[in-house]
Order: sequence, then C-alpha cells, then structure tokens
Amino acid sequence: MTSLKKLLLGEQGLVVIFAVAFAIVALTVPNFLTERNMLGLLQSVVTIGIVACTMMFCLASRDFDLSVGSTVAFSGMAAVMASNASGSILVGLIAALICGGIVGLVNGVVIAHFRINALITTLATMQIVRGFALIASDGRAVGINDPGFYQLALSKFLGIPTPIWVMGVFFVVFGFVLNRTVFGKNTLAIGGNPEASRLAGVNVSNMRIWIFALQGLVCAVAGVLLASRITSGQPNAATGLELSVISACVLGGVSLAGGRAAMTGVIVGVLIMGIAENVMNLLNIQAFYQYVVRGLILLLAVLLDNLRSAAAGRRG
Amino acid sequence: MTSLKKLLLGEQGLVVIFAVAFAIVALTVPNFLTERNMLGLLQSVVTIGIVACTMMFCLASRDFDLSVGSTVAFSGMAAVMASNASGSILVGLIAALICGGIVGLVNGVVIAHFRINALITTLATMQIVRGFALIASDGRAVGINDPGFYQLALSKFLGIPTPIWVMGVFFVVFGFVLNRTVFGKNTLAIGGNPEASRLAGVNVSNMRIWIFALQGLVCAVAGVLLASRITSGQPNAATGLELSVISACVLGGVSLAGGRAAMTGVIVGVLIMGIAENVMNLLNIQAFYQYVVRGLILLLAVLLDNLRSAAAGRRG
Amino acid sequence: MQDFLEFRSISKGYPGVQALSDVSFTVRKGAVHGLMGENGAGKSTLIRLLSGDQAADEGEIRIEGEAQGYRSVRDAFRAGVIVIHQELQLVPELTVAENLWLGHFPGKGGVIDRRQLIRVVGEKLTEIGIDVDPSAKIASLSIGERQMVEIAKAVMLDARVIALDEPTSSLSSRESEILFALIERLRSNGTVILYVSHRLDEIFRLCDSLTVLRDGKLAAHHPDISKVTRDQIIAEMVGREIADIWGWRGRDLGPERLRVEAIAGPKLKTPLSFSVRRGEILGFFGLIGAGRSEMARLVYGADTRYQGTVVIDGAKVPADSPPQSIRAGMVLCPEDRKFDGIVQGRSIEENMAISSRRHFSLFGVLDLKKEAELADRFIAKLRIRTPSRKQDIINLSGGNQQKVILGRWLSEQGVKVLVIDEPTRGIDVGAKSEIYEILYDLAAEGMAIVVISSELPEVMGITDRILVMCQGRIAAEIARADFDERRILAAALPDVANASELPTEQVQPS
Amino acid sequence: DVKIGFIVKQPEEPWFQDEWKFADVAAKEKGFTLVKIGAEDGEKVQSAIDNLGAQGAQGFIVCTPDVKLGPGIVAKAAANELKLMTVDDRLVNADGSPIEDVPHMGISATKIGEAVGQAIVDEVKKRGWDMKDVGAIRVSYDQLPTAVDRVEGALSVLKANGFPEANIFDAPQAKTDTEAALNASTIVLNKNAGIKKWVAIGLNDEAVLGAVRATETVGIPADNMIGVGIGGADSAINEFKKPTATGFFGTVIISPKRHGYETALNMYEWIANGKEPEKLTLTAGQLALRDNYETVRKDLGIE
Ligand SMILES: Nc1ncnc2c1ncn2[C@@H]1O[C@H](COP(=O)(O)OP(=O)(O)OP(=O)(O)O)[C@@H](O)[C@H]1O
Ligand SMILES: Nc1ncnc2c1ncn2[C@@H]1O[C@H](COP(=O)(O)OP(=O)(O)OP(=O)(O)O)[C@@H](O)[C@H]1O
Ligand SMILES: [Mg+2]
Ligand SMILES: [Mg+2]
Repeated sequence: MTSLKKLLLGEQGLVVIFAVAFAIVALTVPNFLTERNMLGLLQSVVTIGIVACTMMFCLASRDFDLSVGSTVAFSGMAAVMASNASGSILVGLIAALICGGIVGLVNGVVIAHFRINALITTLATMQIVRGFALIASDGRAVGINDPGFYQLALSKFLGIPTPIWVMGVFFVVFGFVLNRTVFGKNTLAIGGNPEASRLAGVNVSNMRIWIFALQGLVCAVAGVLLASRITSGQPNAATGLELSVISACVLGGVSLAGGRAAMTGVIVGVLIMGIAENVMNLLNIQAFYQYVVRGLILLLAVLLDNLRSAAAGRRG
Repeated sequence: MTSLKKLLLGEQGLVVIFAVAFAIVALTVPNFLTERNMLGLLQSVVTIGIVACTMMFCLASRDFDLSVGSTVAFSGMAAVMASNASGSILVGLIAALICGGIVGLVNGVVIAHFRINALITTLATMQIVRGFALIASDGRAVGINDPGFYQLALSKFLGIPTPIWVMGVFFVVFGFVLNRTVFGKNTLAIGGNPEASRLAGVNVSNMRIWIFALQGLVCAVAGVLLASRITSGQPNAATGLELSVISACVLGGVSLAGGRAAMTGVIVGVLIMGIAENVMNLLNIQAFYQYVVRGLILLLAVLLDNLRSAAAGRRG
Repeated sequence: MQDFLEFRSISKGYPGVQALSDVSFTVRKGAVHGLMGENGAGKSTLIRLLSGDQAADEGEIRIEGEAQGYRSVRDAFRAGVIVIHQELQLVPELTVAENLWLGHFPGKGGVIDRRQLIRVVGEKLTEIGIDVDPSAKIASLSIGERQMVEIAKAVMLDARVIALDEPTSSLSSRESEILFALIERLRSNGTVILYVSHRLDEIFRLCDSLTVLRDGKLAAHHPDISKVTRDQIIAEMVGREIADIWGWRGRDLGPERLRVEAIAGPKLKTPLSFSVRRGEILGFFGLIGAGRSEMARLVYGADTRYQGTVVIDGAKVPADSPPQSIRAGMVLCPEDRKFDGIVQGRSIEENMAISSRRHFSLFGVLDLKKEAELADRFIAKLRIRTPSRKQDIINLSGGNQQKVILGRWLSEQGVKVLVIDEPTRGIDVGAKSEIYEILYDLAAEGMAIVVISSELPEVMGITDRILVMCQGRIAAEIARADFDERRILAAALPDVANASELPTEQVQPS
Repeated sequence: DVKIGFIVKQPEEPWFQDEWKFADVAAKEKGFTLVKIGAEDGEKVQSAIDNLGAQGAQGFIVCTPDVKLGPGIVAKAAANELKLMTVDDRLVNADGSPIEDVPHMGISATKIGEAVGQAIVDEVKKRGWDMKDVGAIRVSYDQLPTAVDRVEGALSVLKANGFPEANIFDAPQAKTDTEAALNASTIVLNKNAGIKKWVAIGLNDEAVLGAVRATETVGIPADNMIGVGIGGADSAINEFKKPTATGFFGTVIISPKRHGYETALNMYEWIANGKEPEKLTLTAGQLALRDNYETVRKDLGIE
C-alpha cells in the first residue's frame, strides 16, 4: 500500500498515472492498441514532440515562444521552395535550417539584448514570419517537385517511419542535454534564479539567445518533416501549434515560472495530447463535444499531477 | 531640453510617445482624423478595450486568462438565446452575466483552490466554453428577434455610440479601482509577491477568485455588445481575442511577472492596436504585408517603451 | 605589508540617489578589512562594484597595483575576486553541489562530470565543517543552511579577494564560529577579505582594519583597528553617541495575553506550548533549524497546523490563515524579507500600508493622504534612507527594506500580539536602538511581544524571558534575572540538551 | 459491415455540419457507420487517415484544408488501403493540375463567385444605379485560396459589366468572423465618405454581413446597399427573417445535401457493390433572396 503510494507520489508519479491511463484506454477502446494505430498516433505527435524538446528549454529558462507555429510553416515552405528551385533536397534542408535559425536568433537577440518581453516579441515574430510565409508563396501551398522529398516521411526503418525515429532521437538528445550538460544546468539555473545565475558568472543573455536559436533550428526540422508528410509547403500550416506545445510541456511538469523541467514529463505530456485526440476520433465523438472533452482531459491531467505534488509536499 | 527628456522618460512617457505618434499619423494619413473614422476606430476596439480592463487585473496579479474569447462568444450567445426565448432584452443581459460570471468563477476556483496553473486551466476552459457555445447553437449563428437589441449598439448619446460610452465608463471605473481601492492595491501586491501578501493578511485565493469572476462578468458585457453590433450570437465570434487583449495590456506596460499595471497604459495599448489596424487599412496595405507590419508595430512600441524605462534606470 | 586592494575615488549614482561619492581606501595583503556604515551608506554598492556586476561611474579598483577594468562577473572571477552578496543568490531548484559549481561546472565538452561534482563538494563541505547534503535541493534547506552554502561558495574556488556582505545576518553563534574559523584560515593564506557587518563584536574580533561609510562618503579609515573604540565607530557611523544600544526598560507585566497550547505541524512534530503576558517581551533563541521560525508560522497560521490551539485574551484564534490571526490581533513579521516580506515593484508607501490600510479606507476606497502620512512617519522614525516614499522597495538597501517591513507591522492598529522573527537582521546600530525603543513602548501599552533572534546579545538585551529551542523542542526557559550566556548556549546545543538534566519536555507556561 | 470516414476542414462551420448531417442520413438509410473527423490542417488530415485505417474503415470522403495536399492524401489513403473521394475542393498535383483519378463532387469557387457578381450586377441595373457612383467593398481574406477565387470570380463579372475598377475597395479581415469584417468595412466606408451607394462581396455570408453592419453603423440606408453572400445557412436566413429588409440583398446557396448525402451514398456503393462513382460531378449554387429563400431551400433539399 505505502509502496504504491510512494510510486504514485514520487518523482515519476506522472509517468505512473500515465501508464495506468494508457492501460485503461488500451483495454476499453477498440482498435487502440493495434500496431497501425500506435504508429499513426506517434506520427501525429511528431511535430509537437520535436518542438516540445526545445520549448522545454525555453520555458525552463523562464522564457516563452509563441512563434514556433509560424516558424515551422515558414521553414517548411523554405525547404520546399529551395528544393524545387535547386532540385536538391539537401539544399532545401539547409535553407529551412537557415530560415529557422535566423528567426530563432532574431527572437533571442531582441529578447535578451533589447530586453523586450518574450511574449510580445514572439507574438510579433509569429505574425511577421507568418506574413513572410504568405508573401513568399502568395498565400498558396507550394507542391513538392521531387518525389524523393516525400520519402523523408514515408521511409521506414525497422518498420517504424523515419519521423518517429527523428522524434525519438530528439527526445534522447535533449533529455541528455538537459540533465547532463552545462548548457542544461545553466538553463535551469537561469529559470530558477536569473539574478543568482548572472552573479555566478553565467552569461544569461548569451544563453537565452542560444536557446531561442536552437528552438528555431528544431522548428526547421519539424517544418521539413511536416512538409514531407503533407507533400507540400503550406503557409497556413501549424497554426496554433504554440499552444499545443506549451500545453504538452506544462502538462509534463515544466514550470512556467522557470527552473523546473524533465524530459520524461514532456514526453508524457506530448503523448497525452496525442492519445486524447486519437481516442476521441476512434470513439467517434462529435466535433463540438471534442472541444469539451479536450478541455476536461487537460484539466484532469494537471489536477492529478497537482494532487500528487501537493501530497508530496513540494513547495509551489 | 531636459524638461522634454523628463517628459518622455517619466511615468507618462508611453502616453507622450503615443501622442506624438498619433499626431504624425493624423497629419500624414488621409481620412484618418475625421470624426467618422475616429468613431469607427473606437468602435472597433470596444471588445478589446472592455476585456482589457479586467485582463489588466488578472495579469497584475500574476495570473493569465486565455478563456476570454470563448467567454465573450458564449455569453453573447446566451444573451441572444435568452432574449429570444423570453422576449426581454433584460433577461438576455442577465443570462449573459450569469454565464460569464460562472465561467469566471470556475476559472478562479480551479486556479486558486486546486492550485492549477492558470495557463492550463484557462486553456481548458477556453475549449470547454467554446464547445458549449457550439453545442448550444448547434454551430450556427442565432439571429436576434427583438430589433430593440440592435439599439444597444446603434443608439447614440451626444453623437457618440453607446458601446464607446460603455468602454469609457469601464476605463474610468477600473482605473479608479486599480489605483484608489483596497481591491486594486491588493491585486498589485499579490502580483508583486503572493507569499508576502498572504502573510500580510491579504486573502490571496479569494482575491484571485474575485478577479476571475469579474473578468467573466466583464466578458459578458463585451459579449452582449458584440452580439448587438453583429445582430446575432455567433459561436465562432472573438476567436483569438485573448492574445489581442494580452498584447494590448503588455504594450501598456502591464508586467506579466505581476505587480505592475496602469490604466492609462492599457488604454494606450488598446488604442495602438486599433490604430495600427485602422491605418493599415486606410493605407490599403496588402493583407500579407499587414501581418509583417502588425508584428513590427508591436515590436516598435515595446522597444520604445523599453528604451524609455531603461534610460529611467527602472529595474527589470 | 604592501597595499593589495585599492579603491580610488569611486563614485556611483542611481536615479535620485548618490550611493557612493569619491570613496578611496586601501587594504593590505592578508588583512581582514571591515566595512561599516548605516543602512544605505553604500556598503553593498561598493561590494557590487568589486564583483564586476556593475561599473562605477567614476574611479577605479586596483589589485596589486593593477587597475581592474573588468566589466562582468566572469572577468572579476578571473581576476581572483569572489563576492558573497547580501541577498542570498542561490537557485532553489538546483542541488547544493550544482549551486556551488554554477558558472564553473567541471567536465569535458560541456558534459558535466556528475561524480566529481558531488565528490568535490562533499569533501569541501566536510572540510569546512558544514553539515548539508551536497545532493539536497536548495529549496529544502532552511535559510541559515542556505547562508552556509553561500559561504561555501566563496571558499570552493581559490580567490585573492573575497568580499562577504553581512554573512552572519542569518547565522546563529555556532555557525558563525564555523565562518570565523574559515576566515582565519583564509587570512593565513594571504587572502584579502572585505567584511561587511553591523555587529561590532564581530568586527573587533575578526578585522585588522576598518572603513566607515556614511551617506556614500568615506567617514573614517582605520588602518589599525586596535586604535579605535566601539563608541568612536558608532559615532562615526551614526553621527551621534549611543550609550546603551539595548536601553532595556523594566515594565509591569499584566495577565496572560497569548497562550499557545500543544501546537504541532509538518516540520515541528513535537507539540509546543508557551504563554506570554501583557507587556511581556518573550525571546526565542536557538541554533539554525531549531524550529523557531516554524513555530512562529504555525502560531500565526501561515502554515497548516496538525494540532494545537492559540488563545489571545481568552479567545481562541481560528487556526486557518493570516487574515484571521490579524483580525484576532496577532501579527507576524517574517524572517525572510526577500520571499515573505517585500512586494517587488511597489513603492515603500504601498509596502507599508498593505495590511493597515484597511483601517483607513472607506468602503474599500483608499485614503491616500493617510497612507502617505503613515509612510512619512515611519520613514523618519526608522531612519529609512530613500529619496521618496514613492521609491520602489526593490531599490532600497537590504537594511532599509527590513525597516519598511518592520514599519508595516509596527503601524498595524489594534495589535495584541506581535511576533517578530529576526527583527534586526541587517539593521544598523542606530536604527536598532530606535526599534528596541518602539518595542518597549508597545509592550508598555500592554502588547505581548515574541522576539525570535539568533543574536544572543540581542535576545539577552531586550527580552524579559527566554525560551531556548533545540531540535524542534523547547529545551529551557530562563527568566531575565537568570540570563547567562553559557547556560543559554548549552541548552541550545543538541548534544548537551540530550545529556543534561535541563528540561526537555514541554515547558509549562509560568 | 461498412465503415466510411468523412473528413472536413472546418468542423465548426455550419456548412460542414450540414454536410455531415446529410451524410448521416445516407448512413442510416444504408446501415453503414460514418466516422466524422475535423482536420484543420495537413498534419491533422494525415493522422485522421491513419486513424481511419486503424479503425478498419474501407473508404473516406474528404474536404481538404488545402488542395495541394493532394499527393500526400492519395499516398496516405493508398498506404491505409482506403478508397478516396473528395468533396467541395478538388485535389491537385504539385504542378497545380487536378488529380483526376480521385472522384470529386463540388462546385468551383470561381463559379460561385461569378453567380454572386451576376446577382449584384442584375440588382444594380434593376435599381437603376450608375456604376460610376457605386463603391464595392471587397471583404477579403487572401490567406485562404478559396476565398480569393470566390471574390475574384464576383469581381470579374462586375468589371465585365462596366464596374469601374477604381471603385473597388479592399477590406481585409484579420479573421473570418463578422466582427473583423465589420471593422475592416467601416474603415473603407469612412475613407470614402463621398460614395453613397455600395455593394459588398466576401468569402461567405458572415463577411458580407460585416459589411452590411458597417453601412448601418455609418448610417447608409438599406436601399443604398447590395450585399450578396455565399452559403445560405442561418446567418443569412436570420437576415431575411428580420422585420425590415437590410442591405443584405441575397445569398448564393450551395447545397450541402448533395455534397453530404450523395458522396456518402456513392462511397457506400463503391465499397459495398464495387460501383465506382463518377470522376467528376459539379453542382451549382442558387441565388436566394429575401422573398424566395424558402422555396430555394426546398428546391435544394435543405429544410
Ligand atoms: N538599483 C538601485 N536603484 C536606486 N537606488 C539604489 C539602487 N541600489 C542601491 N540604491 C541606493 O543606494 C544606496 C546605497 O545602498 P547599499 O545597498 O549600498 O547600502 P548598504 O550600505 O549596503 O546598506 P545596508 O546596510 O542596508 O545593506 C541606498 O540609498 C539605496 O537605496
Ligand atoms: N522549506 C523547507 N523544506 C524542508 N525542510 C525545511 C524547510 N525549511 C526549513 N526546514 C527544516 O525545518 C527545520 C526548522 O527550521 P526553521 O527555519 O524553523 O529553524 P529556525 O529555528 O527558525 O532556524 P533559523 O535560524 O534557520 O531560522 C530545520 O530542520 C530545517 O532544515
Ligand atoms: Mg547592504
Ligand atoms: Mg528562523
């Protein structure tokens, strides 16, 4: 009994709760626990999952990034246009990384150097970048000429589609970076107490710039994979992505007040979001009721996690 | 020279910068400074302006409310349906206030009592409430039966339409509440340091509940006026309102870290948002470029304000 | 010995305040140099300039004759300067070891060598004599333990110059001894130490030389501390003589005013009981972690109680929350001004009136004039150094912030029981005696006052009775007539308390 | 048993609600299961198809958020072994040519626009207005290709009938709701206070309603305004039900019935009886006015 309690209320409590919920869903929802559905589910969270990796850093350092959706769309667009123009997928990939990186860098510099509120800055770049995407494409989707580009998303390795592998690699890498590197620890320190970190000699503004730049690059990767999956660059893609990603992170225990983050939590958060959508569609829940159910699941997930941490007596 | 500097860098610096910008726009943009355009401009910011009043309190107390857009739509819907059913506009108004108030109250209780992150909670209620609005109306616009309802928005007093008067009254009332009442000062104190405020005898969780409930009521007023302006209750109305309102507040110097807010600032923020849209359309700027321009104006406005406060040596 | 560290006509201003003007002095190699002055005199500002965090408007700092043009904390660190700031600068979410290494993590290619991280810190902490777990999160430590971790930071990394800004303000005598031993060791290694404190006995005990600042200017420089007297220093600091800091005045004690019965909570497992009479000043003494602050928070209702009741004037106080305690006439001035006291971003005036303004507001509408009057009165009375009452509290010096928080509670009306946790933490000698005067006045009016302090002379100087706490229990009760330094300390030490016949069970109210 | 998916791009829109409703009628008649999924962007479409595959559906009908998603949708459908039909919007290849193997039922956006334009031209002539004195509000939402096509279709008819290009004013809406259209149109009206007679076009009824509300706010009488919307759902009907006529002159109703009912039925026949549907079925919009909207709706099988 007590060991069960310990398990639920311990560090990995969210994971345990998630595992239980997963088991219940698997047993009660028909077609859920099939290989096809699992792969479909994982593919549906690739964009959110990849972007959540760096969003976790961003939130952990007490920042905020609303521009990710636009950046994903813009860099996906850039990849398609550049590869169409040059005939080389590699050039497309590089173009996307450059575009994404620049957006991130600009965010970082404006926020860290000019000390402008991150919410406003990224709200502004969100619009500007979306504008660029629309201008570049004249508001219409751009089709991919080279069928090889589709292969990025369609190819499989050991029976699992490449995008899922990419997401997995990102999870592992960023989990390691967060816990085991100076970069990760400094990120948490900045979020936990920026003043103390600065006085300890951490170059806070450089760190923030790096985090945003990384966010931009990671968005570019997500953008390329998305374009490949939907076989075109779409200026309207990924709208509202920012809120989904931030929700996934917060669900996973990343503190908006900075300083607290864990990769396992974020993975669970991402999966909860994906499973909720998946199950609602499997159960054929009406569109309007989906809104309500989605909201309730979100509430329930944080509520459970909260009860857990309240019981564990952790300080707010 | 120095007195000019003082003026620009002082407390009211944002207002002065705004006044200068306004003068420039008035002189260079044709048709801007006509009575008709001014009234149109003010009417276009009524929803944002009214909701910003309480959003200011919400942000100042270190909270966050993403559900305002849904609440505006839902309570507008409720007003139309109730007044159609009962044949009385007053009943409609009361129904809207009840709906808005309940949404706010639920937000407040969940956030303050169950200590769930405000972002997640209001993201959840945003979806749930939107779902209710869609379910209630079966996803369709509901027309207003009683033409008297239109008069709320069309009637004028001293040549100025009623909604603008309502907005003005809200500005005055909430400005007073913020600066001159215990409620306002406690709000700011909670935002500055919730724990210290609690120890100083401020009932922090009650305060938060009140602030959210108030926010709900104010959204209901905005919803009724909006329904009256568009002569129907629309379940899809006011999407994305939350970000516009929060931007207006932050532009006006309300700190997302809590503890800092001023009504004049928020008014200026609201007007900047309105003028930006207005001028872009007057100048016939292309839709895609409008995204870019909107983003740049946002950046510029905070940048100016920031330079000002950096020069004034105010701390982060 | 040559001059090792030199400040040359340093000036630094903030909007509305000239924090330092034309300050010059030198410190010899291997010296412990004291820095004293009233609250807001500019001590921390000087230290901040030395740390590289901010740059002086004018003047320069020289180390071994070399002008230091450094512009950042890293540069200062490279020049061998380490500063422990007045406010704790730790990251609550990271562990002790991580905090100590922050800014200088060990490891290759950006990957942290976790084993080394913990091992080195563990060794250092043991060596220094600090008993905290290197892998504990800072958030789980008490404020005193955090202060010790801060201090460990200074010795972890070899430095030529170490500046300590009021390091003992939240330490009790036992931890202070550890610090003093450390300082001795550093001195013998030739390290220059700049030591800021408001406690004169520490200054005399540790320092070789001394500088006194006043209103941002150099008031006096004493290359040899043995040539000055306490009174002389006080006069240089405050600009007037203070004969007896404590100025103790006897009072007639009335009937029982506060009674606490068998109170216990999450961090205080053993039930505690005590009572205070009208007009009485009761002192609580103990070492770090003895549980005094926990006790105070439980009594006030700031934390949830497991059991116990609090009775004021025969009426039970609802256990729930601070507002209810305040309504019942009890207030608590908390120990940690940064987290529990100041409201950042708001003015001095608002910070002071936060609780008492309900007395002079009509239907929730404020009386701004009354608020202003209140603020001005306490700014004058407590000698708060500020350009105006509208100043953001975050811009005040540490001691002045503390005074504002004190003002908040001293201005509260209708108070029957006043609980003050570390009332004079970081407050200068001059203001201290003012504060004691106010406490005596309040007591004379019949208020029951509970003072928690880690400064033994203070507890002995101003209270009528002392309860000594040790490991969450009341270890001894001593009346003023029996005050004896040795006896009090003996009761506070855990090992002695367990072995001796001193009462370890709950002490019955007298 | 047969399971058919019906994916639409904007599940909150009444139009798609109606399509679903009529598809449900077909499902009841024939006794198959209909799975309704909303998918607002390309990524959601992909996972929706996966989801249908996982549920064991045999085919699906889709109104795609973007026609350029064509190759991706076709590939995904093939990977999941699902039969595919499109409704409303026809899929295109990377080069922009329609994907002709996929059966489609729909109506071209340009054609609807042209119907709107024709309705306005007729009414302007009937009222005897001089085109030179008339302004046109183009409530635009250019980020949506369909919106551009509809609006341009209407304008092309206006221009062909001698409407001066200089009198066409752009009112870009920031969002696709009535309030945004109202705000944008107000500015156009105020900027051109000299023009007394107006016509308005937009991507749907809500957009045109915004323009109509704007004329009311600035005091232009209903007789001087001709707004023609697209859709014909409740927003438009509410206007017609108002006691006095407003500037909202008419709407081009497109029938969700055929789109919903027939596509679902065709898909069922295809799956159950191997009867492949027509590659291309085009439906037409029909103009409804204040005094004939009820009959028009009956003709189209709605009501
Ligand atoms: N950021 C700032 N903005 C404005 N004024 C400031 C700022 N920092 C310090 N000051 C002012 O500079 C003066 C010197 O402050 P400092 O912190 O150096 O005092 P101190 O001698 O350390 O006092 P204490 O004993 O209370 O710690 C004070 O009047 C303080 O209000
Ligand atoms: N946030 C916390 N989480 C866990 N334990 C804590 C926390 N704060 C304090 N403690 C522990 O509670 C006990 C009592 O600490 P408390 O601060 O009340 O002691 P104190 O007598 O007031 O000493 P101090 O001089 O440090 O204030 C200590 O063992 C301390 O380590
Ligand atoms: Mg100081
Ligand atoms: Mg204590």
